[in-house]
Amino acid sequence: MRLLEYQGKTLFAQAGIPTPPGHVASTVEEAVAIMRAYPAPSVVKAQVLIGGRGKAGGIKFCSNADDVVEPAKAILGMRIANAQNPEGEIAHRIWIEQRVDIAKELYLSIAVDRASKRPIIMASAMGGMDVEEVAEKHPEAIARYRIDPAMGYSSFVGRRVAREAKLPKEIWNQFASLLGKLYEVFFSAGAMLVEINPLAITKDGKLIASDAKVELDDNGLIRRPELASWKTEAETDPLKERAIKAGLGENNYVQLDGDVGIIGNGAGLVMGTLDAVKQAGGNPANFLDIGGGAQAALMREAVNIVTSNPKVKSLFINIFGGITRGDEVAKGLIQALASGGWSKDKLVIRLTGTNEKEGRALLAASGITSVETMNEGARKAVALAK
Amino acid sequence: MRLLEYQGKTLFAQAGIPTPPGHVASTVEEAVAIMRAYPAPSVVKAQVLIGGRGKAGGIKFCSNADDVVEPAKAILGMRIANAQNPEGEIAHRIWIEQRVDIAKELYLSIAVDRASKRPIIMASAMGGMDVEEVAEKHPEAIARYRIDPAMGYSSFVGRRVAREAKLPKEIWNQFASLLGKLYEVFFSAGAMLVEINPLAITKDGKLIASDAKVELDDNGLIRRPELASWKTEAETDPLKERAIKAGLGENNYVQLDGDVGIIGNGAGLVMGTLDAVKQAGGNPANFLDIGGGAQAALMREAVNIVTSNPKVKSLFINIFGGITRGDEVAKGLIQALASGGWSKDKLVIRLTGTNEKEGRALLAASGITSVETMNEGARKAVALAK
Amino acid sequence: MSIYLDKTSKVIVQGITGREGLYHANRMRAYGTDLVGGVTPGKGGQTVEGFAVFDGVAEARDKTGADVSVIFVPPPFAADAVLEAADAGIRLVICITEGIPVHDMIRALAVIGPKTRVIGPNCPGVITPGAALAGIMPGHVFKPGKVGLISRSGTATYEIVDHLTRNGIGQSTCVGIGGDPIIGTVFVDCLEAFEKDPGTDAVVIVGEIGGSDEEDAADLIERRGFTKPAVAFIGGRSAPKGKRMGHAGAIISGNSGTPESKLAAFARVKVPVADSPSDIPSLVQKALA
Amino acid sequence: MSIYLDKTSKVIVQGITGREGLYHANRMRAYGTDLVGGVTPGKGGQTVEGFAVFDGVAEARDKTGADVSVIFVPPPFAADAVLEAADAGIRLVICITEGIPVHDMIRALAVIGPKTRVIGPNCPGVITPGAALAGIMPGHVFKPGKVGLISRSGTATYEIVDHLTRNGIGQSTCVGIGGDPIIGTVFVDCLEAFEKDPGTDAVVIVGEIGGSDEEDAADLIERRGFTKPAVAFIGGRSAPKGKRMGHAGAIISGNSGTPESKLAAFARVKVPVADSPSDIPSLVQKALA
Repeated sequence: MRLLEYQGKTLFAQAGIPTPPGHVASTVEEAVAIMRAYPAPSVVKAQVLIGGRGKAGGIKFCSNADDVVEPAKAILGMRIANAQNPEGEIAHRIWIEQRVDIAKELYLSIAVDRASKRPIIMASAMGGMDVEEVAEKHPEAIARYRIDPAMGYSSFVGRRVAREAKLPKEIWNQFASLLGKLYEVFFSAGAMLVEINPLAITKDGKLIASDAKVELDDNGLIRRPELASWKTEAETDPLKERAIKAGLGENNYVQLDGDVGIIGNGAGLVMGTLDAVKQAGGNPANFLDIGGGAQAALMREAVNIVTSNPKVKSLFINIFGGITRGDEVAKGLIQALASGGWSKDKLVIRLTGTNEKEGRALLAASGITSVETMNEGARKAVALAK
Repeated sequence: MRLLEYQGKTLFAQAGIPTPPGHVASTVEEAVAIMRAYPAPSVVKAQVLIGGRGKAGGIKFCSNADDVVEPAKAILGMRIANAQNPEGEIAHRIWIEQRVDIAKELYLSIAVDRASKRPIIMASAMGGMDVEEVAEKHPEAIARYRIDPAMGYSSFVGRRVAREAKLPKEIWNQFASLLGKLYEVFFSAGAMLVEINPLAITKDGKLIASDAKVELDDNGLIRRPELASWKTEAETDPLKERAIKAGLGENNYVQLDGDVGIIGNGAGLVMGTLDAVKQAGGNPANFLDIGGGAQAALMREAVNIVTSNPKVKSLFINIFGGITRGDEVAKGLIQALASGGWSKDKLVIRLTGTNEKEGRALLAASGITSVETMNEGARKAVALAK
Repeated sequence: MSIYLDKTSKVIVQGITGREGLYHANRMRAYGTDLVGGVTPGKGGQTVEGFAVFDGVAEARDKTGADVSVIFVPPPFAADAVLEAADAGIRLVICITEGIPVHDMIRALAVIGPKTRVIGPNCPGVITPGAALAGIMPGHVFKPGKVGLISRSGTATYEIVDHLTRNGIGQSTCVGIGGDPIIGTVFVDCLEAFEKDPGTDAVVIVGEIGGSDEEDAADLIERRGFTKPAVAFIGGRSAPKGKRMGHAGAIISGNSGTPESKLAAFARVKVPVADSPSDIPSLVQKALA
Repeated sequence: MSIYLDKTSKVIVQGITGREGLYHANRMRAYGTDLVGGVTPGKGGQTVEGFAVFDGVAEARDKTGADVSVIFVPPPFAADAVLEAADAGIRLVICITEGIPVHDMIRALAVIGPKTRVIGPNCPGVITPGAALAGIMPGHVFKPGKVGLISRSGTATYEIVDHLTRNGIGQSTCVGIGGDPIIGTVFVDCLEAFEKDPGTDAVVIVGEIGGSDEEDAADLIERRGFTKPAVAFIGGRSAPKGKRMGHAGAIISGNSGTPESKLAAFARVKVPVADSPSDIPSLVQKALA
């Protein structure tokens, strides 16, 4: 789960990390009221998860209640897109914060480093730029430190990172203290990433978090349930919500761009099925993993979820039964077809493993033949979608 | 620094450990006001650090504003003594707390275990008794667990301790949760010991901390400065306070019972000096370590502090100069004698090490001869005190 | 021969009185695993379907000699269960639970010493075909033999093993290391164990997008830490960037975790990568030839 | 020969620009220690009284090859300094600072690995007479020789060493382990090191009331982990219960840390205990005879 800038800054401020004073608005009237209450040179920033909002016109300036109207009108409801996500995201909220006189921009983040199984701190004196670009062009400009979680944060770490990132000496102590607070946010919020880019040094030599990018671990929300309610439009998806309601996990349904609907049991098998469809020249419409041991009711709902995506032209069900029983899968599928939501002519099923005979018999009674292998099924499903 | 029961219970309650509702009073009027506000069967407990207050009459009962007057009058100002401390301690405060219906009494503590360098948890189903006595007579009744501080508390520890201490199964989960909170208090307050004895199981099956014994690490108070202000009469000592004001540490002055005043440099040497005086048949009046590198002013104040103890009949100064310079010691001593607080006839000094010649020359000019060895000095000082 | 698990392993189940725990305990016992009991705090002393229940792992270990534990405990309590098993001196801790907070695992793994190997979480467990099953794998698919298998995925494993078995290729040990971003045992650990196992002639590595576990495995092969023939498969090659594919760990973030990087790493060390699970048997046969 | 410290040791001082740090750095250099520089964050690049100052320990180690650090950092920051030294791979970390919170040390020592030995805190350091001094001991009292010394106290050590030296008994290495309740290195560690040191023929153990370090040393001797002659002294034998005698660790609490227990332990393993520091030389001579 990713947080909007203002949500991230709220977490930062709670932990004592300096952030510019600001307020969130979702209407022009709210924006005017905010500027009336806090009349100061301010920045109006689109609250979206997508990158590149600056280039897209999602950041504007104002200095009083009158001249906030134009920027607020322009940004609220704006669709912001980038190369990776051409469909983009609508800005439903703006964050109005007081402008800061910036002398220099730094970069600072903490992320989960999978290989070392530790949090990794990254810092650079080259802030305000895309960090992956900096990492590629100036690898020496980025200091990295992997923290022993058993030790936790100790201030020598901040001083060491500051020195190795060639940050100005005058701010080392401030930096070490801020980094300690950021580590606190990282751990207590169960974050996969906390990033401040830019971390600004103001003209009077103070550090302040000019931006906030926070990605939380979905599984960690059981420890911070109040944060789960911060989920925003960009993070939700009606079909995914329906899958969750049906009892599936956060990652069991993923919407994709293609036209071949896919259902399978087990993440690895479903991924393999997607790949097989792609190799057969098709495009998967989704990823749907019914998990282990699914009953007929869940299978039925899975079929309904996938086929309610209007882009879906054919459906490929790929089951390798371990705990999952073939007869339950067959029952659920037959129920879904009976309710009229989908036609068996646009369906390919491969059913093997536990209770495969019982399942196939049920299917045969409904006039459905199961294919033998995943590759065969993929080819047929792709052909049906043409 | 040791905390009174009500202070310990305040820390417990802040951490979410169940404690009986109660209030502290230092006058009878306050006690009456408390009982008027909270009229319920209550216990009135003397707030002293010394053990055995129950036997000494420091715990009484009442149930309304009228009948709190007698117990409050009796306990406030009462001197409570025991075998180890016959002089005892005056109860300046009482703690009035609502009575709890107790079904069973347990024991629970966390202490710093020096040998393993870890916190050690001790628990027993034999609560309400002196734990050292239980440990001696029923060693198998006490469960012990040394926690890896890098891991911190995890609830399996509580369940394991509960099982091994043979606590009733019904309260295991409550116990594991309470122990987690107690560990939090232990670490966040920088405690050497947190003890709940008895930890009561009420008749309706709830755990509640009936008593609280907390000893804080004096050095740890820099992390919790607000707790330093909780220091009470029993923990303070005017001469020790004066030593601290002079720039010495918390442990540099210790008041003892004898009549030979002692000053030295370095804890080990001063301890050795005390032992030598004792072996020579004398009784040390104090322990005073001027530390390393003391200047004349500190030495002068040290002499004034030790000799302002009316029991002191002779003074033994034992200096083995490393960083400490003999001439500074001599100067300070001569200044103190000049101000008339002490006579050189009741003084023995041994001065060796750095700048011993310069120091001895200064002493000789004031008519003072330094002895050669610690043992010789001890014998002379003991003789002077007769 | 095998790694991690064999006929002598004494296995307990943490969470044995839960629905999942009890179901799989029965399946493991039916497979022939020496399942010596289980743990559910507060229910010690009971017997469920013939399994002795203990209140804690230390007690279970003392009374049964257990050296392997399989964990079926709900996510909020699972890291505590892993720590309990390690604290009790259990040698091999297999955590099946899916959905454990990442930071819980980071902290637990940081303090667990070298005497305990943690596998998972969010994994199907370990099977040494014909000897013992410690996990949730469908035992009937497997067949004893000399090919080791390591996988980040459960069902992809069954699919691949099914192809192996149907082609007469048996397995020494199959380890499901789990689909989470932070896991106790990675490919490199298993390869080092297979390298030393005389019962393993070749290894199948079943990877997927996300992280750099496959790249690390290739590095190990490059520096000759693993010298036996290996064959690989990589799931999720068609997945778009930034989308989490079922497994919490299967995600391409920025330039990291891409299939291209993994394919390039295996190509560098001449490990053939199958396009489809059905291609694995012929690649294994070629590698062993 | 010696333990922990010798002529080849390269020593830095953490907190070198502080009053204490600079004073003792000069004394160590004057004694002949290879003092290669010091650390004060933010003051890197300066030179004070001929000592190169670095911003951090990692940098100092990289540029000087330092393997020993002596810490003179104020109590609130001292545990951080210890962790920094360990993190930078310093082999021997000697923490002189008095007054460090006990819990700071508990946490630091729990995460420092076996590659780093921490001595102290609240200790006078280590001296290998004639070779190197890493600490605050008065070097002129010591004399090279073959008797090792381990002590929980500074000035008691000087008193005892003075008697040894005046009686012609030189020392291999003297280690001041510190007077706090939680310290990095205890008697047992030093005894194990002295056991292996061919340059040490006998050891003087200077203990005091509080804790069970002396009892643990006696246990080591009993199970033959230390086999050379040993002589002991115990300070604070006249102290009343419950009073902390100068050192935070010198306290008898309840039945623990009493002189009686320590005397009994040494008696059991036939280690003679001197009544007075002045008796030590003759006991050593007798033990070596």
